[in-house]
Amino acid sequence: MSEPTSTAVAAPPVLTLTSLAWSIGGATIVGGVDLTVAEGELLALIGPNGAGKTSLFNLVSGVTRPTGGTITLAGVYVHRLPPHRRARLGLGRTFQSSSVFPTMTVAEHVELAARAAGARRVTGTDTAGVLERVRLSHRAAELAGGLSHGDKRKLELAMLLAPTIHGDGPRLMLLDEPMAGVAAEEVGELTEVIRWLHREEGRTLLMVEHHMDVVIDLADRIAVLHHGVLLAQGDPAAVMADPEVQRAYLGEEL
Amino acid sequence: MNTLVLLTLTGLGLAALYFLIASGLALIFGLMDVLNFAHGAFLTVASYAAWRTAEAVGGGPGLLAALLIGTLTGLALAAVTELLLIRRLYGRPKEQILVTVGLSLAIPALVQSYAGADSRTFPVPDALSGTVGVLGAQVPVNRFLLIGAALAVLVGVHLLLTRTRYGLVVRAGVEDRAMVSALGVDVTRAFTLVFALGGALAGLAGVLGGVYFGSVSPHRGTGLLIFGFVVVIIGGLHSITGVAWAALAVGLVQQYANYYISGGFGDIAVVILLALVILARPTPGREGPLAALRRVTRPPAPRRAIPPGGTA
Amino acid sequence: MTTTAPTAKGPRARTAGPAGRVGRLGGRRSWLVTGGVALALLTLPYSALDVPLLLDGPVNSAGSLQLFALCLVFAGLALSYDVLFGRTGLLSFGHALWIAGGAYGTQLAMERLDMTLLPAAALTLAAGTAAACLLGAISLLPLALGGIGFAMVTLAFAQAGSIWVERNPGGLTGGEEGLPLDADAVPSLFVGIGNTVNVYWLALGYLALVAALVWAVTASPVGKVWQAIRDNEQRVSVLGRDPFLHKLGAFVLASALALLGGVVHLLVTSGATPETTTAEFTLTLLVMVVLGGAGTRWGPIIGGALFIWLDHRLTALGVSDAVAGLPEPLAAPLSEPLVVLGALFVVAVYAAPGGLAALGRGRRR
Amino acid sequence: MSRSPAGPLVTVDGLQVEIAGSRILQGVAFDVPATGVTALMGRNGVGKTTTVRAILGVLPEGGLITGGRIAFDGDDITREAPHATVRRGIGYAPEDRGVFGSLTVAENLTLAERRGAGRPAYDLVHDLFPDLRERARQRAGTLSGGQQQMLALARTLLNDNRLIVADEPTKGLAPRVVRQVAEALRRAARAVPMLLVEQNLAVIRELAQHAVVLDNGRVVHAGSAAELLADRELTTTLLGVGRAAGTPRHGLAAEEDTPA
Amino acid sequence: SSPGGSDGEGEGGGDAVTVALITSTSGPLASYGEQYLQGFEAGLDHATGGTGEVEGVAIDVVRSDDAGEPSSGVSLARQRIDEGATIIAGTASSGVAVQVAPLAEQNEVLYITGPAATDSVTGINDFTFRSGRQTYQDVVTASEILAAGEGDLDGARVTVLAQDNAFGQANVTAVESVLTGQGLDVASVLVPPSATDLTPSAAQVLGQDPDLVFVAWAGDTAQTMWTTLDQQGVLDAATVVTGLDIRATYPVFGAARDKVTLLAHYVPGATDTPEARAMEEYFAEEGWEPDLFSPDGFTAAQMVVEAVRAGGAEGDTAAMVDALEGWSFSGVKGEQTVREGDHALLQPMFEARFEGEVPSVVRTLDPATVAPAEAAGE
Ligand SMILES: Nc1ncnc2c1ncn2[C@@H]1O[C@H](COP(=O)(O)OP(=O)(O)OP(=O)(O)O)[C@@H](O)[C@H]1O
Ligand SMILES: Nc1ncnc2c1ncn2[C@@H]1O[C@H](COP(=O)(O)OP(=O)(O)OP(=O)(O)O)[C@@H](O)[C@H]1O
Ligand SMILES: [Mg+2]
Ligand SMILES: [Mg+2]
Repeated sequence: MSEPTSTAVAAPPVLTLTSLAWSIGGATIVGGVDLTVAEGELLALIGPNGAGKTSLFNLVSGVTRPTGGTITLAGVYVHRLPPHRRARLGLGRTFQSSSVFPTMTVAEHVELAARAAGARRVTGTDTAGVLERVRLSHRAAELAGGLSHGDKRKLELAMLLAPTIHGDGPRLMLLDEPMAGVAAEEVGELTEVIRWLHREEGRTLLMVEHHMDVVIDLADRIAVLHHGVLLAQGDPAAVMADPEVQRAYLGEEL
Repeated sequence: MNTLVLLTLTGLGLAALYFLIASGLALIFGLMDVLNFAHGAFLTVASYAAWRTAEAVGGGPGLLAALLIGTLTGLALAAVTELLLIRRLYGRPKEQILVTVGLSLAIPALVQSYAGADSRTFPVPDALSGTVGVLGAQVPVNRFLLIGAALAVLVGVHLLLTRTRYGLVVRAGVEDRAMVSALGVDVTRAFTLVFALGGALAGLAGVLGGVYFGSVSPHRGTGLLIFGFVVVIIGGLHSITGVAWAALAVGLVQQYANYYISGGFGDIAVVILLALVILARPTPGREGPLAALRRVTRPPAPRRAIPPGGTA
Repeated sequence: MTTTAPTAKGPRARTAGPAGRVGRLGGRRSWLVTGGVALALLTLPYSALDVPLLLDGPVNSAGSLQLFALCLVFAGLALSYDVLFGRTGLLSFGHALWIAGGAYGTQLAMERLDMTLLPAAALTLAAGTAAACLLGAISLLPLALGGIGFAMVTLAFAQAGSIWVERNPGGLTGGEEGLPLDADAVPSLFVGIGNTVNVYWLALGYLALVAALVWAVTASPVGKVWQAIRDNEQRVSVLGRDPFLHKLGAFVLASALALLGGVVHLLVTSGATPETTTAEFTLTLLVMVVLGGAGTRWGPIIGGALFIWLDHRLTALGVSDAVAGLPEPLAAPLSEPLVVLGALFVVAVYAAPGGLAALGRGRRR
Repeated sequence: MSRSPAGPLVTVDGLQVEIAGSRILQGVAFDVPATGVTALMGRNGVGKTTTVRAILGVLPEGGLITGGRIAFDGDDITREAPHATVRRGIGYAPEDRGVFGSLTVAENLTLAERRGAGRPAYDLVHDLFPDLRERARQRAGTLSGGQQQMLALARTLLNDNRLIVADEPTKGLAPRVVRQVAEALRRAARAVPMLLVEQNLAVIRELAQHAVVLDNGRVVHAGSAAELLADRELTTTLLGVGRAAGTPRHGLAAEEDTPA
Repeated sequence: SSPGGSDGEGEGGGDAVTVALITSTSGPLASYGEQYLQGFEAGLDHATGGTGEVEGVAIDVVRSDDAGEPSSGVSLARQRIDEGATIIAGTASSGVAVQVAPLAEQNEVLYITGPAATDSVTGINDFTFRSGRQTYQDVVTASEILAAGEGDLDGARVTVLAQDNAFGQANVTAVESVLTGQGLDVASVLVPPSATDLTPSAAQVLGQDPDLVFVAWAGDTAQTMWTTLDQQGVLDAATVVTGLDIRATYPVFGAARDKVTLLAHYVPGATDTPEARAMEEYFAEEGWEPDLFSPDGFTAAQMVVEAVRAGGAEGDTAAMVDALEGWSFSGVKGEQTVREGDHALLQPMFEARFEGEVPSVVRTLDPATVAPAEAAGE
């Protein structure tokens, strides 16, 4: 389904992790990960529950601090910078369990996200455009606290898209299970949104997702995390065929 | 030498008093996340009820009756407060705090309007009003009563939290009440019970405070509350043994500082202790504020690892 | 069982709830209200109206104007506290420190450094704001403990300040007696009963300044970030805004406004008193803010003014013959204003969740 | 166990719910039969979760049942206290998982034990989710998303229930675990009826006998699940997934090939 | 009349002077305020012969409650002055007194302070007078008592045990200035007002091995303080003197009662002047009990009447000040004089001891003996 894009190999890395590690309370959650995400690439990160995918996102975005290794974002060592500094260097992310501002309206979320990324003027048309993309325009004036679960997921995505209206938008987007809880009908639509981001806009994305058809549909490359270390990475077809991946992630013997 | 013994033993007595005040606060705050500003007011009312009882009965039996009545008064007051006021505000912690703030203003003023602004002498049985010689120091007998009561409360609360499901139910209920009831647990009853128990502890502290000070007065409870809060914070908010250690530390530090440094330094020493504990205690999963301070004072300049231009 | 045809996905007739939607600057209505209130406050000193129960004397008598001035100061102070509590979600127990700092600082500068009012106030404001930057940074760092850490550190600072003032170091602060205003250093404009109206103008000016600043900042993008921090701090940081700096900004703004309020308070009450240093004083601010409606445009203003007015009226009621005539069990509690005020407050938390401001809004809808 | 094995276990009739003054459900009516799995489907925000929460009695703040009736085994439970409803024998896994983050995994499970609902089936739970055994002393708030989902599900399987209500139980689970969970639920469903909200059509295909589709706060379809999924036209109009409905999800593709 | 509470008739008659009584009837000092107000009523009745008028000029009394808070006191004073009050009287709170006094000067009205003991209002301005005793008089009384007790004062060691607040500090300063001059060795132990356990303080006092101990204490820890001093043996090791407080505090001495010598501003029944008799009669009629601060109110009323007599219906404040300065009169406590230079009220003080439940006077010290040093004035 997916053709590996040639840019993925040639382009310089946007994100480089070297021996990235995080342990807490004696348990090693991320145990030395080396990974690069090339400019313009969509890399899917998969792995069993508890493998450390979200933890890895937290390390990259600065929500937690690594206990070892380095993170290079667009050529800058960022692993000791606070989250907001990294965001300003062009890092955007969504959260696995939707993280929104309950007392602000949906439209305000988009506006805030755009402004935080440096936009000076944000018009109603701008926000409406973004909300339309994620099929959330009919909720624009509602308070985010009252959204249904699936709608919150879409709002997360909208906040990530907001900076793209004005200015460059994030250089690297981290998506943590964007499809979890999204209605079957809209999975296809949101897949198209992500594809558009990737193909048309040429954005770099790192995505965690358990919906394998979406992953196979979209990913240039797949990396498999297991017990905090990379089990395999590379071309989707090859990775999916890897028996170890099959056993650890997809299901026992096939 | 005997000064040291005296200071230590009376310091323990003080620690016991602080613990008695803090235990109820800690129970309610630790489990229910309600910062109960009315705790001091409960204490005051209970101490007046106890004072009336002790006056009426007199002597040793009077004190026993006062202990009973005082504790029950605290219990009843808290239960009524919970049923009438707090209950409707679950899930709105700020409003809960505010209601207790309102009570903490109104109740002592109410007590004062009926009982007068001046303190009243609490009848202490002769057996408790003297001193015992310990290594040359004349230690007031009532301090031992307080220490004993504090230990009993510590054990009791500890058992409640570890041996029954109430602790678990209430802690979970604070996080997500609806979910606890969706597990088939009557969370409302557990909350009332815990709040009432906190009130009973306030009542007990009120009576024993009356014995300790030899008097009751309308603003004593609210005045002592600040030390209760300090002890609870130092103790780490969620552990009754932690609160006990904190009470011990605050009592002794205050006592020693008042004698060895100068009168009045005790309060400052406690504030310093509080600041140190808050600043030095890292929370799980996050760096401690000291580490953060270190990081802020020495910001790591973003280094360029790769020459710019390579990332166009 | 029935199978109905799927209905079209029509937009639902629903709008955002009341919270947070109202504080926006602009809007014809809100300008009208603001204008109306301003007009009323501007004409107040020219009215000789006698309002029997509500006021002790005619509206333009010194006593009434003095009371109004105090109400206005506290309206401003409550609004400054709301910058922290209602708009940024920071529960501070130490706001009183800044109010006392403004009052004591100015009085001491006049008394000890032989300054006149303006330089003394300016010096206090400058030094106080610098201190706010420092203390704010220290108090906000322990936020790893959660909001309660901030509350407790500010409490500790306020407590230290309170102890310091009470102990009267070197006879500097006057201990529990406080410091009377040094009338010689103050422009004669503000001295004497005949000039109470000028004190009123001063208080009104202060409130106008605070309201303008707070409303403007709240409506600006910074205000949105504050609101977002109140809801979900971590989310703000990954959007690219530094929550620490924004919180510090809110803290410094609130403290500076409180310092200024302290100066005005000093002039209105003709002295600096140790009550203003205590944590209980901050608690009263909290009560005012909540009574009126935290985070709303008018709430803190209404709450602050109403609380002070009630406090004074209830004290007067306590010594009135009306109360003295009641049977003792009733008269006793009524002569303690705090009983009524505390009870009223408890009732308000129920009857008007979200504050009096929300109540008015609810009725209009 | 049940009193009237013939009639439906749960009857929802004309249910109307308002949240914060706006009408979310406008007369929802359907039955949950006393056997088999009933799937509740629909787009995001149509009111699936609200329906489930109304049945349990745990509507969010500001939520109110303004009309209609809910019966469990013939008894009216419309306005019953949630804990009383649950004690009738309901195991509930909410959409947002509802795990208590400050309690440990073991404490979360202890809290879910219900007196009079048989011996807690820890063996079953630990067999299905070995992670929960290993992490018994870890605070549930630090679990990964999928692990929390497992914990939420484990709580419904711990007791002997008369009904299991699960709101998107497979959300966020790895394909392999989805397969296991589907399998476990299928086994459980032989003894206990279930009400399942689910977006994963493959899971529905696997488990559900009955299907109810909501839109805009109303039931727009109710009937056999197999028939619904087989009818391409219906799935397109109701669920908007003409093509996708027929395409099994990868995680379950393997499932269909392997004999159960 | 205003709803603030007025005892006199309305503004109807042209010849009336308004007197604003501002004192606490709520808050921590409520009892002091109550006694003051009762005394004032009795005093006014006595001084006007029951008419409430002086030479045809009616005295309108308006009462208000300052709750012990300076901000309330100040705003009430402003209000009353604006309403035309020419005399303000009252307050038990030193904080209120200190902040209201400047208003009197700014607005040229008479201010007669109540039980507030602070020395700092003595001589603060031309318009401020006192109706009670001041800290300095307490201390001089104490030193007289001590001197009488010990034959030879030279080299004796005195320790002042006081709370670390303005009241306590003022006592320490006063004791130092009075007793050091007499060749005594003065040390002090200052205790934070919030202290709960006073054992360290008692130990510190003992550690200084004093011959005499002067205790200046107020507030609800008094009971604990006396118990602790007694238990730690301070009361047996030295002569201990302290000020007598109101009736409600008599029980706080507990077992220590017989071991303490009291200096008293007033002891009910201590004197037998016509004024004391008048007060007692009036109180008996009303069912009140005379207490420590009843004389302050009585004296204030006497001063008010004298001032109104001089100032007339126009309320000529200058004439009032003139009349009061240097005025000597017989009061409840005996012969009293308003000192011309600084407006200190020279008055007798008492030494007392407990006899059973109640204190009784052992010795009366005449006004000159206990007169405070003259304040510098302006
Ligand atoms: N504070 C902690 N103490 C112990 N273990 C922890 C802690 N925090 C996280 N873990 C463990 O780290 C592992 C990684 O969690 P993470 O959320 O990164 O997983 P994930 O790959 O995102 O899984 P999922 O797909 O389920 O979301 C989990 O097993 C979790 O239990
Ligand atoms: N607390 C609330 N306040 C206001 N509106 C709410 C609240 N909770 C839910 N709603 C609204 O009720 C409607 C139904 O929500 P519900 O959660 O039941 O949808 P759902 O079908 O479960 O959707 P999803 O598949 O996204 O979980 C939504 O439009 C939502 O916006
Ligand atoms: Mg995850
Ligand atoms: Mg849902």
